[in-house]
Formats: sequence, C-alpha cells, structure tokens
Amino acid sequence: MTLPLILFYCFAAILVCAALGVIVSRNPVYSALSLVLCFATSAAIWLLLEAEFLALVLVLVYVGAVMVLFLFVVMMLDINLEQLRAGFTRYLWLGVIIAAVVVFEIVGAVLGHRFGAEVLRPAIPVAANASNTTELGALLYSRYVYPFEIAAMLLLVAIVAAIALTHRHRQGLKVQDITRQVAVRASDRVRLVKMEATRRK
Amino acid sequence: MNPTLNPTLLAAIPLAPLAAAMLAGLAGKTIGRAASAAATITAVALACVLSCVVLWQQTAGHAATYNATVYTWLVTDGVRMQVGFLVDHLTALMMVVVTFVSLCVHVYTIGYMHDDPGYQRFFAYISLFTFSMLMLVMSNNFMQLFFGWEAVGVVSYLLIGFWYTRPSAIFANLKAFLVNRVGDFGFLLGIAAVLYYTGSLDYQTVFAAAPAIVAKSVPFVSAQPGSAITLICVCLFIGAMGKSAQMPLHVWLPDSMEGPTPISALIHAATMVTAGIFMVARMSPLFELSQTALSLVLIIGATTALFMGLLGIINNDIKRVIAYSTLSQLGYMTAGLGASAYSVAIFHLMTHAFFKALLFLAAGAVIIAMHHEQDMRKMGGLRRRMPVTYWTAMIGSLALIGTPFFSGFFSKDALLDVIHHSQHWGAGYAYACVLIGLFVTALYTFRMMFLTFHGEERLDHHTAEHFHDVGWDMKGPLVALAIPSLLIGWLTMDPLLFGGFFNGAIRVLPAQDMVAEMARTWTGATSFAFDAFRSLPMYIAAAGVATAWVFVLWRPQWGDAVRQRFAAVNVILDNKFYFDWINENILAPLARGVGYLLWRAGDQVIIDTTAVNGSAQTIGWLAGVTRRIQSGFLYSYAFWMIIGLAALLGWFLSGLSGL
Amino acid sequence: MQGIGLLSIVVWLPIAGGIVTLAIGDRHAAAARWAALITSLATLAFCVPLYIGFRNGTAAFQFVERASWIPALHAEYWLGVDGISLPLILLTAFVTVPVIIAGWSVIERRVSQYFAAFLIMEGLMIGVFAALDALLFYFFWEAMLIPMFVIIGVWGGPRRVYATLKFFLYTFLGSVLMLVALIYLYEKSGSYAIAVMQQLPLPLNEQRWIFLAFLLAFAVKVPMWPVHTWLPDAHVEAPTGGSVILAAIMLKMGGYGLLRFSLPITPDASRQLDWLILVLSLIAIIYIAFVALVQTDMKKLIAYSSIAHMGFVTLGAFLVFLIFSATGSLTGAVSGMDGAQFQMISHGLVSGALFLCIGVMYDRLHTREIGAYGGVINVMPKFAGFMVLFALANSGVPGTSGFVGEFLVILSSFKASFWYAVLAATILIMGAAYNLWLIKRVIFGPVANEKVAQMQGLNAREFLVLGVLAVSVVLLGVWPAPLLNMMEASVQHLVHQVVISKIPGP
Amino acid sequence: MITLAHILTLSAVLFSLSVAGIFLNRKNVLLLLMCIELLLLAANFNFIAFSRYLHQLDGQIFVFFVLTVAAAEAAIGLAIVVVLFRDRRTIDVDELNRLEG
Amino acid sequence: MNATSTWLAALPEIILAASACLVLLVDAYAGTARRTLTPTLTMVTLLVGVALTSQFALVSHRELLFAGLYVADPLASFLKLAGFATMATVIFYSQDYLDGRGLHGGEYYVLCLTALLGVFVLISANSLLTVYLGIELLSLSLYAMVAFDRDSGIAAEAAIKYFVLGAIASGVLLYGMSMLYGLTGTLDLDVLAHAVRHGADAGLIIGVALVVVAVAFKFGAVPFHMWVPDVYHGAPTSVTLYIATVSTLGSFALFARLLAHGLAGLPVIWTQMVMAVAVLSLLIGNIVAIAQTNLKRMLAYSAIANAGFVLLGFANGTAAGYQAALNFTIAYVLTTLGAFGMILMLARAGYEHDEIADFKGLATRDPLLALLMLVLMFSTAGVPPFVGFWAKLWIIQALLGGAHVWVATYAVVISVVGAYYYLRVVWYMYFEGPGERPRPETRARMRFILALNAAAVLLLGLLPNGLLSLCGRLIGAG
Repeated sequence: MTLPLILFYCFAAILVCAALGVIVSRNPVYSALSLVLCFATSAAIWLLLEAEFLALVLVLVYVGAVMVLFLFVVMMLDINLEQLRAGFTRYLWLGVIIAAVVVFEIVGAVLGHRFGAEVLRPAIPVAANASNTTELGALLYSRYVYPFEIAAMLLLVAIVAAIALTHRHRQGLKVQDITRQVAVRASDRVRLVKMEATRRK
Repeated sequence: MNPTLNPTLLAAIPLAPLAAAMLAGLAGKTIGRAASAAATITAVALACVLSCVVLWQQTAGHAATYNATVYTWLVTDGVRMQVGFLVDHLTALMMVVVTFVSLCVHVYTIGYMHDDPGYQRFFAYISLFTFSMLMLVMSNNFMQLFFGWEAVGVVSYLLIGFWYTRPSAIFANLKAFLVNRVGDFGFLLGIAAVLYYTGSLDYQTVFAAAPAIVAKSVPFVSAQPGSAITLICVCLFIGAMGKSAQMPLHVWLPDSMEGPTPISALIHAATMVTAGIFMVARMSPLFELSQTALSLVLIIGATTALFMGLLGIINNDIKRVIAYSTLSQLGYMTAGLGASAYSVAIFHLMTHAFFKALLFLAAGAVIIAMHHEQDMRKMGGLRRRMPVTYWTAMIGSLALIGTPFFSGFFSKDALLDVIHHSQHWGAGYAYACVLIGLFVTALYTFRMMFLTFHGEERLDHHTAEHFHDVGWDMKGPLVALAIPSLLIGWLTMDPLLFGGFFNGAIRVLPAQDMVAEMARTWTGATSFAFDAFRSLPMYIAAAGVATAWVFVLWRPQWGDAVRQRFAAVNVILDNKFYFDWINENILAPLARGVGYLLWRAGDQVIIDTTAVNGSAQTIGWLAGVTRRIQSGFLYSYAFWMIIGLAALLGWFLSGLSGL
Repeated sequence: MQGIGLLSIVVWLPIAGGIVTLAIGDRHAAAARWAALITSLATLAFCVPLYIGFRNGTAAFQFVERASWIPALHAEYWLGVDGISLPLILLTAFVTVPVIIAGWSVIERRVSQYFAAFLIMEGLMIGVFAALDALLFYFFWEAMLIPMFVIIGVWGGPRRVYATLKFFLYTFLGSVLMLVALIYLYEKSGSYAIAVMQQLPLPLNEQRWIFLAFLLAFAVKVPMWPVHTWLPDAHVEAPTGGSVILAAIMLKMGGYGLLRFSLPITPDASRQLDWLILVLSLIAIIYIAFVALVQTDMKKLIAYSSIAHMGFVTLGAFLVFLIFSATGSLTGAVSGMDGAQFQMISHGLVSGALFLCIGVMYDRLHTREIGAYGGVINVMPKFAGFMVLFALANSGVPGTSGFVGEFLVILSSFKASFWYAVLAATILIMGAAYNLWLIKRVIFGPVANEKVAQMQGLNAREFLVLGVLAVSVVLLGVWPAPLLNMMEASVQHLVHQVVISKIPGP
Repeated sequence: MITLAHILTLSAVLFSLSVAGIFLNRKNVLLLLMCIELLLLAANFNFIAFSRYLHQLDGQIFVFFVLTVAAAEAAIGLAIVVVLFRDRRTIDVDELNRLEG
Repeated sequence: MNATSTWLAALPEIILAASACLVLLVDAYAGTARRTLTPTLTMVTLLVGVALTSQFALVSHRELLFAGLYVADPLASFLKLAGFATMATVIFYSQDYLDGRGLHGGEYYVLCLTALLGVFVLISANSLLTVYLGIELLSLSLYAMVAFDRDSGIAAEAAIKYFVLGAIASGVLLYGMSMLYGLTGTLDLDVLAHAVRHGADAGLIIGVALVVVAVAFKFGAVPFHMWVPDVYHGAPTSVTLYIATVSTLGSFALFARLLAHGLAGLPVIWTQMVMAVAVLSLLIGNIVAIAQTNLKRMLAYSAIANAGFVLLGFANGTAAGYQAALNFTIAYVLTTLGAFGMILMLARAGYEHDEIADFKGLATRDPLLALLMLVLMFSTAGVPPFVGFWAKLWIIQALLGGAHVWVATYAVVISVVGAYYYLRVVWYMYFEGPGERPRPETRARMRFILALNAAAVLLLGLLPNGLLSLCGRLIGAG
C-alpha cells in the first residue's frame, strides 16, 4: 500500500463521514459545515489525482463563496430547528435501502468483470514541470471557447435571476393589492368548521 | 291452335282495382264519397267481367294456359324475381270467385258503411285488397305469391283495425298480423327451401324439378332422403295454416270480426283465408311427393274442422258464430287437401266463398238493422221483419250444413268421400272428425238461424222502435250471392271434379288420387244428391238441425241443464280451448319477460353498467388512485425518480450478467 | 386530374356550405337555414349526374379522381365509386335534405352551428364512401365524429353528455384499432391504396389480427351485439336530425367497411371467423328484437330495431363462405350480399323516416314515452298514415323497401344453413311485433289524453319531408331493380374476390 | 496505487448518500440544495478520475464548467428559497404540498 | 471553412445573446416606458433573428464549428427558426397576461431570451459539454421564470420543486456523462457515436441509463414526470406556455443530439429504456389527466402523455421514428401554443381562467373562441382533420415499421382514454350553459393570431404533406 493510497483511504473516510454528516445533522449550519469538510477533503483527493487547478478552484469557489452564501441564507431565514429532523427516522430504512441498491448496482458494475474500463491505460504521473493550470487554460481558451461563452451567459442568468427574484423595492408599505383581493377565494378566508350539534341535557 | 290470353287484359284485372284504390285512398277527400265508391266499384266490376271472360276463354274457348312474365322486379345472382301471371283453370276460377265476391261486397258496402266517416278509405282498402288477392292467385312464381300473401295480410290488418278507436279492434288487428306472421315465417322458409333445392322461384321450373328433390335431405336437420321435400311442404303449409287459420294459428280469425262486416265476408270468409287452400292446391306437385306433409295437412285440417265447429255452438255473437263456422269449413278444405283431393278442396272453397259471404252479408244486414247489435240473444223472430235477409240466409245455412242440392252439399259430401277413402296416415281420425263435424255444423248453424230469425222477439224497446230493414243496395248482393249458393255446386261439380278441369294445374299421384276413385262410381251430380239420402252424413246433419231446434226453440231451458251437467266441457269451450289464454298469458308475457331480461340484465347490467360504464369507472377510479402518487411532497417525487433510476439500472445490469 | 371532379364537388361542397353557414352566424338564423338548404339541394343536384353517368355492369371504379396528397406517406387523394359505394353516397345526399328541412323551425338555439354541423358531416360521410385511399377513408371516418359529437351534445336531450361521450369514445376506440391495422397493411404493402391492400398476400395469422381490428371498428359502427349499447343512448339523446343521420348513414359506414375492407383485405380470416359474425348477427337479430319489444321510449325502440336490421346486413355479407363451402358454388352468395347492401339503403330511408316521425310527435308533446301517446290518428290522420307505412316498411312488408333486403338475405341464408334461415326469419315475427305494437299504442286507439287531443296536424314542411321519404320507400319496394343493377357487378366482383385465398404460397 | 475502481466506488457512495439525503430530508429545502452539491461532487470525482486515467484534460475542463454551473445553480436555488420563505414563512418540505394530485 | 461562415452559422445564438444584453440594458434605462418597450423590443429582436437566420444562417448540409463542439445542419436551422417563431408567439400571447399581473419586468424577457439560447445550444450541441451547458442555461432560466410571480404562493413552490428535481436530474446526467466519457474517452458526440459500438459494458449501461433518466426528466416522462403537473399548474400561465412549447423544442433537440445521434451505437439499450418510460408515460399521463379539474394541470398530464408519444417515436430507434417524433413535437407545440394562448387570453387580472369549469358555456358566450378551442382539443386528441392526427399516425406507423405492433396498439387504445379529457373541455364549452359567466372581452389582434394558430392546426391537418416531408428531409439530412 502506497502513501497516496493510504491518504486516499483517509480522505475518503472523512469524506463519507462528512457526507453522512450533511444528511443526518439536525442543524442546517452543521450540515453546511459538514459540506465544507466534504469539499475540502475532495479537494485533497483531487490533488492526489493531479487535478491541482480544480482542487484549488473547488476550495476557492465552493468553500470560499458558495458555502458562505449557503450559510448566509441559513442564517437569514428564521428556521425552526426543533422540527427539522422529525420524520427522518421513520423513512430511514427506505433511504438506506435505496442508497444500498444504488451503491450495489454501481459498485457492482464497477468491480464486475464487464465494466468496460479495461481498455484504459494505468495512470502515469505527469511530468513534474507540467502545469495543470496552463494546460487547462490553453484548452479553455481555444478548443472550449464556445462553452466558455455559454458559461458566461449562464452566470449572467444567475445574476439576473437572483436579482429579479430577491430584489424588493420597498418593504413594509401597506398597499392595497387589488389583484390579490380579487383573486381571493372563499376557502382562503372562511374556514367551515363542522361541529357536533350541542345537545342540552 | 288454341287462342291465347291477352296479357294486357290480364294485367288490367289486378291493376284496375289498384288504380281505383289509389284514387280513392290518396284523393278520396277531393273526389268525394260517391266518386270514390263509383270508381272502385267500376274497377272491380271491370275486373270481375274480365275474369269471367278469361274463365270463359279458357273453358269454352280452350285458351292455353298463360304463363309469362310482365315485370322484372329484380335480378340477383342470376335469379330473376319477377311479376308474372300463370293463368290456368285454377287461377281463372279463383279470379272469378274473388272478383265476384269482391264486387258484391263493394256494392253492399255502399249501404253498410253509409254513415261511416271512413267511407272512401274503406273503399280504397277493399279495392287494394282485391288487387293483392288477384296478384296472389295470378302469380306464376313464389316471390309474387309471397308478395300478395303479405299484401293481403297488411290490408287485412288495416281493415280489422278500420275502427281504430276501438281498443278491441286494434288489439285484434295486431293479433291477426302477428299470427299471420308466424305463418309467413314458415312460408318464407319454405320459399327459401324451394329456391335452395331448385334454384328457381318460378312455378313451372320448380314443379319440373320437384321429383328430383325427393331424394335430397336437409343438412343439419335430417339426413333422411325425402326430408327436403317434406321440409318444403311443411314450411309452406305453416304459411297456409297462418293465412287459412288452421289450429293452432287460428286464434286471429274470430277476433278479426272486429272489422266491419263486409270485410268479414270478403276477407275472412270468402277470399283471403282461402289463400292457404289455394296455395296448397297450387303446390300440389310438391305436396304430392311428401306423405308426411299430407298427413300433417289432413290431421290439422280435420282437427280444425271439428274443434272450431264446437266453439261455434256456444257463442252468442252472430258474426263470431259464422267466423267459427268459417274456421271449421277451412278445416274441411284443408283436410281435403291432405287427402290429396285438391280439386275437391277448391270446389268447396268456391261454394263456401259464396254461401259464407252470403251468410256474413246477411249477418251484416241484421247487424245494421239492429243498430250494430251482434248478440243473438237480443234478436229473435226477425224473419218477419227482414224476409229477404232471412230467406237468403236460410239458403246459405242450408248450403253450409250440406243439404242435398245446395251448393255446399256437393262439395262437402265429396270431401267426406275422399277423406273416407284416403290412404294417408291419420285418415281414419280425420274421417271421424269431419263426420262429427257435420253434426256440429248443423247444430251451430241452425242454433244461429233459430236464435236470430225464429222464436219470439227479444229486441229491447229502443231497437224494436227504430228497427228498419236494410235497403236493396244491401239486399241485392244477398240475392246475387244466394243464387250461386244454391246452384253452383250442382252446376259445376261434374266439370270441376271429373271433367279434367284442373288438369295441368293440379297434379295428383295416381296412387293417391281419391277423386279418380270417386269418378269410377260417378253417375252425375243429381244422382249424387239423391244418393245422399241413403248415406249417413245427411242424417247426421239432420240430427244437428233437430238438436238445434230442441235446444233453441222447443226446450230452451235444456240448454242450461246441459251446460251445468257438462260444466267442465263448457269451461273448455268457453275458453276456446285456452289458445288465447296461452297466447296472452304465457307466450306474450314470456316474450316481454325475455325482452326485459335481455334488456335489463343483458344490455343494461352486463354490457352497459359492468362492461362499458364499469371500465370507464375503473379508469376513473384508477385516475383517482394514481393521482395520489402525485402527493405534492418533494421527497416522494425524488423517491419515484430514484426508484425509476434504480429499476432501469437493475433491469439492464441484470440483463447483462445473463450475457 | 383534370379540374375538379364530381365526387370532389359532392364531398367538399357541403363542407364549404357548412363553413359559410357557420360564418353567417346565429344572428342571421334565416339566412343560415337557407344557405344550408341550398347547399344540401345543390349537393343532391350534383348527385344526379353521378347517378346518370354511372355505368352498371362493371365492377371498376368510376368517376375516379386521383391526385397527390401526402407523398410522404404514399397516400393519395383518390376518390371513386362503384356499385357498393354509390348508392350510399346517393342516400347520404338524399337524406340530408329532409334532415335540414326537419330542423327548419324546430331548432331555435345556435341555428347556424346546427346546420353547419350537418352539412360538414354530410361532406365527410360522402368522403368516407368515396375514398379509395385507406388513409383518406380514415381521415373522413374519424373527422365525422366531431360534428356528430357536437350535434348530440348541444342539441340533445337531458343525458346528452353521457350519450355523446359514450358515442364518441366507443366509436373512437373501435376505429383506432382499425387505424393500426391499416398502417400495418401500409407497412407491408407500401401503399395506402385500398386496391393495393386488397391484392396484398397475407399469412393467415396476420389476417386474423387485421380482421379483428377491422371488425371492432366496423362492429361498433354497425353496431353489432355486444358493442351496440352506445346506439340507443345516442339516439335517445340526439336531436331528431342527429338520430336520422345516425341511423340512416352512420351505421351504414360499418357495413360499408365490412364490404370494402374486412372481406376483400382479409378473405381467409373472414372465412375462418365468419361464424363469429354470423353468430353475432343472429344474436343481434333475435336478442335485440326482444329488447326492442319492451322499450317504452319510441326512439329507443327504433334504435334497437336498427340494430336488429343491421344484423341482417352483417349476416348477408358474411354468408358467402358458408354458402361456398356448403354448396361448392357462389350461387346465392351474391344475393345475400345484394340483400345486405339493399338493406343498408332501405334501412337508411325507413329508420330515418321513423325518427323523423318520432321527431314530429316530439315537437308537439315533448316526450317520447309511448305511454304518453295514444290515438294520434284521430288528430293527425295524415301523419298516422305515414307512420303506419314506415312501421310496416320497418317490419319488412312487401311493396316497401324493407322487404327486399330481408327477403334476399333470408333466401340466401337458407343456402348456408337451414337453422340460420330459421333464426333470421324470426325477424318476420319479432319485427312485426315491436313495430305494430308501437303503432297500436301510439297511433291507434281513442285519443289518450288532453295533450294528444291538442296535437296539430302535419304542416306543409313535415308533410313534404315524410311524403318524399314515403314515396322513395315504396318506390324502392316495387322497383328495386335499378338499385340492384347498380350494385350487381361490384357485388359479383366482391364475392368472387373473397373466396380466393390471399395466403402466400410456401 | 489509487485505481479507477477506488474513485468510482467512492463517487458511487457519495452519489447514493446524496440521493438518500434528498429522500430522507423532509424538513429543510436548504439541505436539499446541499445534497445536490454533493451529487455534483460525485459526478466531478468521476470526471477527474477518468480524465486522469485517460490521460487527457477534457474531463477536467468539464469539471471546471460543472463548478461554474453549480455556483450559478446555487445562486438561483437560494434565490428561490428566499422567495419561497418570504411567501410562506417556511421552507419546510412537508408543507410544500399546495400543488398536488 | 472560413472564419466568416463560422460566425454566420452561429448567428442565431449570437443574435440571442446580443439581444438579451440589449434588452437588459434598454430595460434598465427605459423607465416607465418599459411596459411596452421591452416586450416590443424582444419581439423585434426575435423577428430580426428569424430574418437574419433565414437569410444568412441556413445550412444545406452538416457543418461542424467551434472545434466540433457545435453542429450546424438543416435540422438545427429549422428548429432554431421554429424556436424564434414559437417564442415570438409566446411573448405575443403572454403580454396582456403579464401586464395584468405586474410581471412586465425586463428581466422576464431577458430570461426568456436566455432560455431560448439554452434551447439553441442544445439544438446545435455536438459535445456532452455543450449538451450539459445548454440544459443548464435553459433550466436555470426556467427556474427563475417559474418563480417570477413572487406574489403567487404556488409559483415559488413550483419553482423549488422544479429546481430540486431538475438539479437531481442534471446531477444524474452528469454522472451518466462521466461514465460515457470515461469509457469512451471522448466528449464529442460524433466520436462517441462510433466509440460506443464496442458493445454494452456495465459502465456504458450505467452511463446510458443515467443519461436516459435525465432526458426522460426533461421530457417529463414517467416516473420522472413529477415536476410537470406542479410546475405547469403553479407557474404563471405565460411561463407554462413557454415550458410547454419552447422548452419542448429543446427536449426534442436534446434527445436528437444526445441519444439518437450520440448514442446511436448503443440503440438496443436506450431504446428499450425509452420505450419503457414512454409506455408508462402514456398510461399515467392519460389516466391521471382524467381526474383533473384544472386545465393547466390537465394539460400538464396531457404533456406527459404526449411526451410518451414522442419518446415512442424515438424509442423506435429508426429514422422514421425520429421523423415522427419531430413531426409530433412540431404539431404538439403548435397546438399547445393555441391552448395556452386561449387561457392567457381569457385570463383577467386576479382570475386565471385555468379551471376547466371556467370554460362552461363558452360556445354561447363567444362562438369563435369555442370553435378554436374545439379545434385545438380535437387536434390534441388526435382526431382528423387536424394536425395532431398525423402526428400520432406517424408515430404509430413508425412503431409498426419497427415491428412494435403491441406497443402501437397499446398507444392508440390509451389515447382513446386520453380523448376523454379533451372532450370534456369541448363538453364544458358546448354542452353546458354559461351560467353567470360574462362574455369574454378580448383583443382583436389576439383573436386574430389565435385564429391563425388554429387555422394552421387545421390546414396542416388537411394538407399535412409539407410538414411531413419537411421532417423527412430534416432527419434524413441529419
């Protein structure tokens, strides 16, 4: 067993545990932090796989930005923590079965004799002076320029959408909203309660 | 070379009444009552005269049998269905009978229906009937025969229900049509069988091919050779049973008396009901080949002759008595057919047409005079008030019971003779029936005569006050019919039965030819009449008359005593052997019950509710259940997606391991 | 193709007229009525040269129009008539006119839509009969459901929604399977031309499936027992005109389909499964007759009687194989099929007329319950005359058109089997029973009640409509030869075609 | 030596865990979003692993774009959650069933 | 291939990207004029797009651009033109509706444009990467659009459901793509199509299965359909219309590029999978639709059922099947445009007019509209003489050509069940009384365009050859 493999096992164990933590933790903040751990260990494994640039991007973009955004929203929204895990255990068995089935199917296929990856050559370490970032950059701005442009549009969409959805003009104004008044249905306003007729004895 | 008949002239015979009928029926309101009557009477008179000319040409002029097509109705599959005329002696005789009786009835109608608002309609109907009947008898093929057969049935339907506001009338006409349809059912099958076995519907061709059928059998029914011809004959005879009201299909005829009396005379006595007799006689080349069918005919006929006569004894409605008498006499004719004595049956048909029409018209006169009272118990002693009617009716009655020298005697005695000598299976039974029938005939006939015309008057005050004898427009036809009723038997027996009159029209196997048997001892009509005084039948009839006299005139109270003594018999007779009861309480409810069952259970419950609406409801229910999968919860949506994914993976990966 | 052919005119003229009528709108009801009448009369007028120019004695298609339509699917706009389809086209054009007239004053709601629906339907129905391309046929066949759906649903009775949905879905279900069969045939033959499909050799098991698919479509339309229950409901709820078209024309499409598709395309399967059709037909004749007997709603009664009469059509059409195997020749088979064809035309006229009669009464009393009537003859003598005539025609009395078909089919069925003939001939009794019992209860008798006493006599329009139908019923009864001559060659051809096996040799 | 199977197994486990998480979590929409991030991470593992064993960088390029998209997706997802919360005052998955049937 | 032509073939995408930016800018500075200016501008850019595309960007044969990541072929040109036209119609139909709900922000139109750009990317995708990015661009825009009506309680719910499920689907897609990539070593669909001919290994099966799941999700096929009813129902009707039409074009392109082309080497696997989900879709879609009372929701289930039909065409795995699927998609889009257009036109501020009962008595209130709706409903039900009939016919024909007789039979029988709920709309319009419902007030231009829409449905039904042979040419060429 080589060092990379040992490292891999360590990180993988942490990764799985952190992923479990994401799922099972009662508090969304803990979940988010577990997810951060997931990303961090993933980045480590990616480094083992010689994808240095992506590993860094993962940490920078995800841990640095996306997860912060998550935490921000978690904090912003006033969530009742008491109820968060209710109903979790009731369906646990089903979730476990599903997960087991999926794992069994994929892993079974991966480890089976007809996975299809036999043609792949074993990994050879890249030359020490080769820069992963340079190579990626060269590819990105030549061959993959078209996707790059699309990605730009995607980010534009994200910006526009996020603003359009969350931007509010002025809060707290008591304005009569005729649309909603007209749209209202009887069932929204009046609840018919069926009660036992009271009987005088 | 024998002269031939003129086709135009022949065509004119049925078409003249048709044209008149259409005129009176469609334009009756426009042209008025008198014109309608005049038109139809003229047309029928024309037909009558022309028929006589045809008969004369054939007998005296020895014109050849006319057999030709005048109109091709349709051609299918090489089978030509045509309208054509076969005019031989049999046809000519029938034409004369039909047109003559019809003419009398037309004339009689002027008076009888004088006050009726449906005057023109009535004339249109009876002219239409004359047309249909002529088409029937003049036909040279089965298709046209069936055509006429049904057409007379329809007109009969319309006429029985002429007074459509009477519930009894519209009940009777429905019944008549339905019972006739049962007969037609058989008849049509018979025609189909004829077509199947001979490939043609033309009489000549069929008769020529008939001997070949004898060897054939009917697949799916009976493998015996000869069954084919029997099947044909039995089926055709079922048709005759319906039309000629043989038991058990007789039930419609008494009820048909709901129609106006001229109709009863014309259709339900003289002509239409004898269509069955005519048809069997026409089909003699076929019937001769099937002993089984002939035995059936004989037995059915004899049974009808006796048992329907019995019903005449206890009935008090003057028209119904005559109706039962008609049934009985039709039974005689049928029995004669069964005995292979087709010519005798036709002979009786002819004499019967005259005297029975006479009796009906006489009864009609009485009814009119009595202001539409038909119950004989309320009559009596009318001979003084309406002598002409009385005497003509007396002639008719004497003819009916077979008094020597009256027309009915010759035909009936000849029938008795041939049935007596017949070798067919069941002939003994038949002979017994018709002998007893003689007594019964005499009894009910003279019971009717005595009740109506003799004894004391039992008219109620009002009727007696307003009683008025009928006019000569009605008496004329009575007299006109009385003459042939009296004479025609004596005049025509010799040529008709023994003169080879029906040669070519009626074919009898020599072994079965009872008329030929008679011919060997035949010495002439007059001596035949005198011979009657030395034979049993005449005294049986006389006993019948005497019995009637005893019970009606001499000791009326005995009647009640006998009725009480034989209460059981009386009940059976009162209920007319329960035929109506069975039809109305068993068959009709059964049909309706089956209908309800099939409708409610079959159509509504099984097909509609269960299968059709059931599947719709199942789908609706399924929709209601399935939509609950769409629970609204994200995790369940995700769950289904994952399940789907896992299933797809599992399906194909497991398939792979099998590779 | 040189110009627009006659057939195209009779197909598209009513449709165009219908669109015009629709465009006129309900606000100009009178104009819409006249537009509809003129269109239907013009269509009928264009049928005259069709009739005159038709050459009897050949089974070939005439007035053929052939144009490219959907090259992508090898489907053509291909019209033509032979002796089987022309009578039905004439019937359609003929019956539509009285239907338009009958709705003249009765329909007061959404007038233009009503007449437009009928005109469009007329064109589509004629299209069904004239199409020689299976896809074109199906196109018309299905499209026709839409106007009928609307007619029953909008102008129908209280349970109209149920009835019209049942009608639509029932027939739709039947026809989609036919569509599958047609496409399957296309895949095998490479063409949607009916003639090509008729020539296509097919193994027996394929034929069997195709036959069953066809059967479902046509059996529903005919309708055959046990897929008939949509018909009484549809009839009861439909307005008078709808009932007339339904009974007079639409049911004939099923019969036509059997003759045009089932028999020639799958002759061997037809031969093998003819017992199925025969048994179902006989059940229809007897079972349905009993059911008709006990109906209390006049329209239902006539609807059931239609099913029984259409049983004769299917019976007559499928006797050919039994006759062939029983007698070894085709003699008799032609008359059976002739009878079936004639029965279709005759039933079209007679049942249409009866529905019109019921409509006349319904307009006055607003009920179709038999029990509500009685003694109508006292107040409406002319009407009673017509009604009795049509009832007699419906019970197959000679001298009316109703006789011919039944007569021929019964004669022919004897050749197949004595027992079939016996069972078929029961129509004589049962037909008379339910028809005349109806007459007895409704027409005859004393005036039943105050409402009947106040019924108005026929007006001129009604008299005209019923009179024309009465004349044609009688005319066809006494002079059927022209119609039969028209059919003869095509039927002969068909009969000889169906006994030739299409199973490909080894 | 880290083999392909190691990585693929790891990613399969991650994949399953995220799937199970989505199914099991019934209270908080935000957790769903996190599970989705996990899901994408699993896919990314595959790409990177394959990229390495194929000796080409296309897989890594793909991962680069996935990261971009995932960020955009997170932004929009969170925006929707905010809208939802403003509207309903809850992001409880169990209460998001106004649309059903 | 010179540089100019490279740019020209991608003209539609360029126009869209540019116009999205333009609309965004103009909207930001337009002030109160934005209400009319922005939609008009959007319409104009779309029409310019149509004009320029048809003028300059039509290709007669297959061309590869951008290092093979982008494919231009006649099918793509046609779909892009259709996309422009469809979206223009959608915008036209939606205008009043959006106005009535205060949703006339310029962002909406920007998102519409970017979503269309996503569709175009899909249409021209020739690499797993572009496929993925196209889907995401489309989906992200749609998520935002669904949630756009912030005041409607159900829109946000629909959006979050759509989002979460969509994200799962794209995760699954990615996972599948990674497998395909790993086992074939390429992202290029052309290469992939040949590479996968090695045979069906477990890894490929996983990859294909996951990709199929994602595609099925996009189509809304059972059991990946759960988002469809909720989103159709919850989203503003204009967005529903957008999803039902423009996005459907995208789904078609996705399938055509990714599975039909890219995985052409493994047809057996995915055709069977697709067949299975198609069969289920027909069943569930048609049956559950019966139980619906909301028209939008009913049309959602109808969309599921129709997706089943399209997938049946694809599942056939033959050119005939793809042609049929394309034809069906076009017919479906055309008809659906009209159906939702009708709802949009009849909707008022505060009144969605999306319950089926809202249509009661429309035939007396407004005969023309009822007639148009009747045409649309019967077309969707697959009754001639409307375009929907030919669509179904061709699918069935393709199935029979592929010897799937039983599936074909099943499909037609289940579509009879489906006919019921379309008929119910007609029933409510024609057979029910209007009650208190007023005669709808509608704009003449809306009526006109809607009438044109229905007329197209009829005309393409009467003379279907043009569309059919066009589909044949497009797929044959591709």
